[in-house]
Amino acid sequence: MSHDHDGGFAHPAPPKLLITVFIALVLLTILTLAMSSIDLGLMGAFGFWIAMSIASFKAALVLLFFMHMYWDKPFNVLVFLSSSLFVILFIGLTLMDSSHYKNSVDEYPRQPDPPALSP
Amino acid sequence: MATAAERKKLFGHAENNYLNCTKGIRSWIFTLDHKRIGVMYLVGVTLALLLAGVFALILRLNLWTNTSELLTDAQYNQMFTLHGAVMVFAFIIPSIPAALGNFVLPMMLGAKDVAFPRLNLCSFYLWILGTGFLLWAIISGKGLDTGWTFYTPYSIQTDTGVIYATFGAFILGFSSIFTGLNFLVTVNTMRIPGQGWFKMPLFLWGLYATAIIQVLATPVLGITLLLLIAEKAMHIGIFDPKYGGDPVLFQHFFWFYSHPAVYIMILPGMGVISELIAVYSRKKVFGYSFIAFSSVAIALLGFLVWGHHMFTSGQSIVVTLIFSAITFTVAIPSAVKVFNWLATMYKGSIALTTPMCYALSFIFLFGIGGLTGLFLGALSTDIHLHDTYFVVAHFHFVMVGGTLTAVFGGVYHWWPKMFGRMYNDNLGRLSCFLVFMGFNLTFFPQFVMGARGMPRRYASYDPEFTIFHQWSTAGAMVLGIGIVLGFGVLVYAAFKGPKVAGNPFGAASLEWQSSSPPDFHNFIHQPILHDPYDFESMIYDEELDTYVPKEFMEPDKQPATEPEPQTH
Amino acid sequence: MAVVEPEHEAHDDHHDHGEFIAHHFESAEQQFDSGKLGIWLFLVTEVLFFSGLFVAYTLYRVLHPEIFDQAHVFLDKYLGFANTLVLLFSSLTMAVAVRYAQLGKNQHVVWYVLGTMVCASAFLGVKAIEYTHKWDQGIMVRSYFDYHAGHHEASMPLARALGVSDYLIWISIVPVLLLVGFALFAVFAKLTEKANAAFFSACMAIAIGGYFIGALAGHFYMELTDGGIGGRSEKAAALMAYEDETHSDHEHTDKPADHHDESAAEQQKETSEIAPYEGPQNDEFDQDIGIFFSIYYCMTGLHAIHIIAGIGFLAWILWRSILGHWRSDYFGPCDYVGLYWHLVDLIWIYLFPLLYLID
Amino acid sequence: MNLLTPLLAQNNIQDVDGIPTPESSIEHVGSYWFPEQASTFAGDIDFLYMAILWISTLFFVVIIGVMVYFMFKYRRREGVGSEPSSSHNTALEIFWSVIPSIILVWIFYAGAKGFFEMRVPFDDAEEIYVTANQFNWKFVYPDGDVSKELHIVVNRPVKLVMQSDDVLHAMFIPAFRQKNDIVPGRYTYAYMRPTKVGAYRLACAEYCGEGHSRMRTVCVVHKDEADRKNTTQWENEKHPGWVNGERLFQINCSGCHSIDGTVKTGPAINTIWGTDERLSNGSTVKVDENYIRESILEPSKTLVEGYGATGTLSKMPSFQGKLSDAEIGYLIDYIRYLKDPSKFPDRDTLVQPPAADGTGATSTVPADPPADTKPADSQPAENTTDGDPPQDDQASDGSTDPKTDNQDQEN
Repeated sequence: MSHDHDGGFAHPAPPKLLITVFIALVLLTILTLAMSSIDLGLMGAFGFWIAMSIASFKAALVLLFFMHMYWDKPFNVLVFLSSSLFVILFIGLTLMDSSHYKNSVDEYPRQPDPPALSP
Repeated sequence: MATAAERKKLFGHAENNYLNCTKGIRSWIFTLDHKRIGVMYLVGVTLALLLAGVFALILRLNLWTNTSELLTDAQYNQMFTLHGAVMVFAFIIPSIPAALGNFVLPMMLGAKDVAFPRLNLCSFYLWILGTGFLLWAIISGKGLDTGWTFYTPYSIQTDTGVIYATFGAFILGFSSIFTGLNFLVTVNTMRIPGQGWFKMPLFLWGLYATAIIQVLATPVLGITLLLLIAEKAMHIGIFDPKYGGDPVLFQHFFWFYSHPAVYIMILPGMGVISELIAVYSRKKVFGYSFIAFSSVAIALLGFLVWGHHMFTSGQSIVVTLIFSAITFTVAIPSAVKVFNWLATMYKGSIALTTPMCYALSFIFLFGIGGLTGLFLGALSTDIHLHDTYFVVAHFHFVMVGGTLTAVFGGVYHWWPKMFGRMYNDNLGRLSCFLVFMGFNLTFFPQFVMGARGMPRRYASYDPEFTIFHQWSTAGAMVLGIGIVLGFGVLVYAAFKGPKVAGNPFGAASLEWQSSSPPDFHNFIHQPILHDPYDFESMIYDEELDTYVPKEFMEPDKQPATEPEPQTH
Repeated sequence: MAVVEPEHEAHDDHHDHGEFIAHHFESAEQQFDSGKLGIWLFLVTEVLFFSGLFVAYTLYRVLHPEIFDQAHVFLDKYLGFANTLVLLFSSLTMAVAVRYAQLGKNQHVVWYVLGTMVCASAFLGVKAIEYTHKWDQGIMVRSYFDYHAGHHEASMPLARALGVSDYLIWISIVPVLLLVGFALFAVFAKLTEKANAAFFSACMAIAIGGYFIGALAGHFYMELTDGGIGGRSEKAAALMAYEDETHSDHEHTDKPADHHDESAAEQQKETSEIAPYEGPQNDEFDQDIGIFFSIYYCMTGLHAIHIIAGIGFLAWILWRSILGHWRSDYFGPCDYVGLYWHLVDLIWIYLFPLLYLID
Repeated sequence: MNLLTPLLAQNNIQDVDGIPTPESSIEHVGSYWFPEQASTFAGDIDFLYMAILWISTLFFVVIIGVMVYFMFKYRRREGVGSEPSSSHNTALEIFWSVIPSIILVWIFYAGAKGFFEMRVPFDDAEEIYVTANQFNWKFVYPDGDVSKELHIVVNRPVKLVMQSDDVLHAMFIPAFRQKNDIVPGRYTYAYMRPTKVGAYRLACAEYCGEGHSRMRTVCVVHKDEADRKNTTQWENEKHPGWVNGERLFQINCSGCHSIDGTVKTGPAINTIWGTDERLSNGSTVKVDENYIRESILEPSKTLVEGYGATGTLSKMPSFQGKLSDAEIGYLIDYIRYLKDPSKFPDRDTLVQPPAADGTGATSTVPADPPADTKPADSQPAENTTDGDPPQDDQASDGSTDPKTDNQDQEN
């Protein structure tokens, strides 16, 4: 068995890049926190989507640089990203259904909790 | 040109093989060899099948009369639950991928092993552990009476061993995930040089599509069962309506896994059938790429149709329509496969050996199973048929008529490779006949019962159905005899059957270019890559009474690789 | 380049290139690629594993926003923020550790992996404070949810002496045992001249020490702010007041503000016996607040389990780094554990705004 | 054994047209595949079913025919190998993908259309409240009548508003081809319009626990409202207390408690009166009025040995707010009756009104002490003659009597 190539598959990330990414992540975290603390007059749902966008941007940074996706094989990238597709599918169809039958749940008179169980 | 002695060494019956290269119980318990793990899996899932089969026979006996005289209602409920849970989680899901796939997949790729042998062994022990938990639910005397679907809130209310069983299913889920992950990686990175995606045998496409589902869907089962355990232990209020939870949400969670899981059960079976039809017709498979892509299409579409288990469950009308529409799209790739198999047989040279008999009965039974799916996919008829014996018959036609016959076909096909010995073909065909007849007798009457309104999971029933139940029970006995005979023939062959050489059936995929049973390293020489369905590439060697690659037979051609034995 | 670390005594064993290539792989690259694809697939299963909880979250958030509006004020967003920073930093150290593994600099890998582990433990320490604080107040999963504000007298003498919750003592038993065990073993290994084992155990003791750093920091934060300023106090007070108004049959009593002195705290404890807000059992509208906490505990609990598992994997990497296993053509395990660790971070990046920053 | 007959007999349903006799109901009524068509959608569904059946059969016969033909035509023979033929034909693939697709689109359309009809309410539908619990059905009609079978009127559309007290159930009437799950914590609905007078099976189709297969009852379609009212109305005043108790027992309790000694989900109740029951906490309790009352209203408080550990939730739901005091009194009467029927009046005894006006002609005045309960019931003498529902205050009056009676017995 011969192994004369010397590991051409390693892609060490430059430390400066890593630190830059880290600083960006911290700043974005502070931004999200600030947004929730200061009421900018944004409506709840809108603020939620901004928060989610920021989180996704942070996630993208982590994926691309910390997780080396930037240098990785396209197939691996595809594999990982496909998971989000299925998560969206799962959430989407389930949510679509339950929001449709929500009425029949809301109409139903709430029963009191059952008596607490003895431990 | 290889000499006869070399051919005998490479392709003959091997006295030194993976079965006896190392000895002692430890060499099996700690083996990392995919072939041994495959054999151990095969033994395990067979035992699970027999156990669950005994449950089924008890169920059927109880239904001989309409008043449930053999079992109490509670016992009946436990029996059908355990029948379902053991069959689904411990037998069908691991049967073809983990048992046959483990043995065959690396060899079909010309590889020495799967990518992660330790993970593979770990997966097997998880299977043991998970099945152990399922059985613990029985042995501990608590039983399990929720149905294999664990629907809330009943699973929260009942005081049977739900936590054991769900934990067992959770572990079995991880066993399945690890198998799938291993196969995906193995197929991606370990194909023999030159073996492109479209030079893989179709069985690998089936396993690959299965593995996609295993990796993507099974984790959802994991979290569902964890939440169910949490709900049962602490009432976290997500599924329990008493605490503001939503039982329909549980069904979404459950079927997001369990519908794709149906395809985990059937896709590998379809892959096996694609192999069998081609090999025993000695015919290049028709529409290779259509069969290959239909597997992947079924796997992906399988994620979009889970709601068709919930048409009457209080699911909203809109979502129900969407799910119904997508459900019909799954029918197309399944139909395409069947048509392509038929076209493969066209102008072939069809040998009606045991595996081929199983393959043909697969087409028959899966055909019925698939077509009756149309009744259940169509919304208005499904409202009537939902949760009746029609559904029971439908999925048994797919799961048993489909998967079980594929398991048998595959095991009969690869048995000489696994153990280097041949079975009695006539007895094998008899077992196939019994399974086929018994199966139809068991489940055909259930279509009629279902359409007439016999709900499933009933311990006692209205007298008008008695005659159908009695037919069904009689059929189940025949089916049971057929299954036992089928395994009996194989077990006898493994020990006492006549020895055979490497490739008795003239198949052209790579796993047959080895001795029988294979060497520990699978191949003594580097296998020579042909099209997996180019049966002309294998030539009959009279001396060995087997087929060998033409490169080794034709004097004017040198083998691509020097057939020198590797010592490792 | 394949440079072997010279400073480790174990290096002699690893000159052979084939050492780490399993028999069924043709080349180091094939092995690495297989592992890499394998770990990505594993991460996919992890994402889908968590997806169930995200579905539950989304459903209840969309269908019952009132639960979330009322419940989130019980979470302290500054603690969550601190934990986010800790995890992000651990991701950075992990990324750097992987870089050094790729370069074959094992000694560097040791320090950075150790840094990652300390952060991981610190995260758990802060989480322990958060959890126990809530348990003290009866903020539990749905069926056990029984909120009662105010301070809690611990019943265990040790807990009382330290001024912490009983629950904190219970869940700190494991880290204490581990810390003591590793420290003792380090000394023992040193004495028996097993340098690697001693070094490893010492590192592990330090790593687990991170838990106490986190717990102490969280504890003092809670002490200084009288139960946290990032969430409950003001808003919860407002919420309680709202409860008062809307339920006239309940008794008045102000919500405890966050600047009570000791005696006031004592008194507040008493008044909380007849607290205006008597938990979900008595209030139909708030019956389901506990569902938020069910989801919260499931999500963060599962995440914490992943952190704990991650510490285990990191310990394995640490050990192999100490043995000097990494080379430019063999660094797979370090890379894979790194990917796993980043995924845990990734999930937290979503959990933080979803759970702590609802407004 | 016929399912329908005893159920119908118990409720004195004899005069409904088309009720199958015991002999005929063992026979299947309907076409080969289906039960009778008794609702508006049954015809469409059966048509679609048969259409799919014939399409499938056609495909299946062709596939299997070709397969069998190939099996023989191309069977392996000495010296005859496989013949070369194309291994790929895109046109053919497209052909056999598209043709089935078109058929599938039609099937989907037809199914969806029928589904809409089944899930969209009729105008002016009569609303009937259905409560399913393990393992009983209870139907409440707009006029307040209660029954354990579903009674509806032919050609009058019905909207079932269904709720479950415990787990999932499903309301399934094969003859109507209608089915819908009953989900705890919300309402689900089922719509139907019966087209044929008769009695049809109504079953629980979603697995709900031990007695799932016993959760069967009938749906009776009456020819007109008067006929229906005749059957569903029940006047406690007209019957001895234990008969009222029997009826309540059948509506509420019979799914889990037997009266023949067999153990179902709960203990049998035929002989428990006056005995000492062992509880799961080890103590014993005498089965008396107070114990029965407590068991009905707070079932989790004490559990009988073998039915769960103390402190766990009982499988039995609480009937607090669902049964009035008077009704609990009737149930106690019934349990006592089961233990010793000799002390009680006959089933058909009509309660003797104080001011007899001829309707009570067949009645006998009970002489036994337990009959002390009766005078309270018999006070509204005028009401017993016609169909007026009992007044609430009278019902609560009745509750006092069993209690005083109990005290007498204990003393």
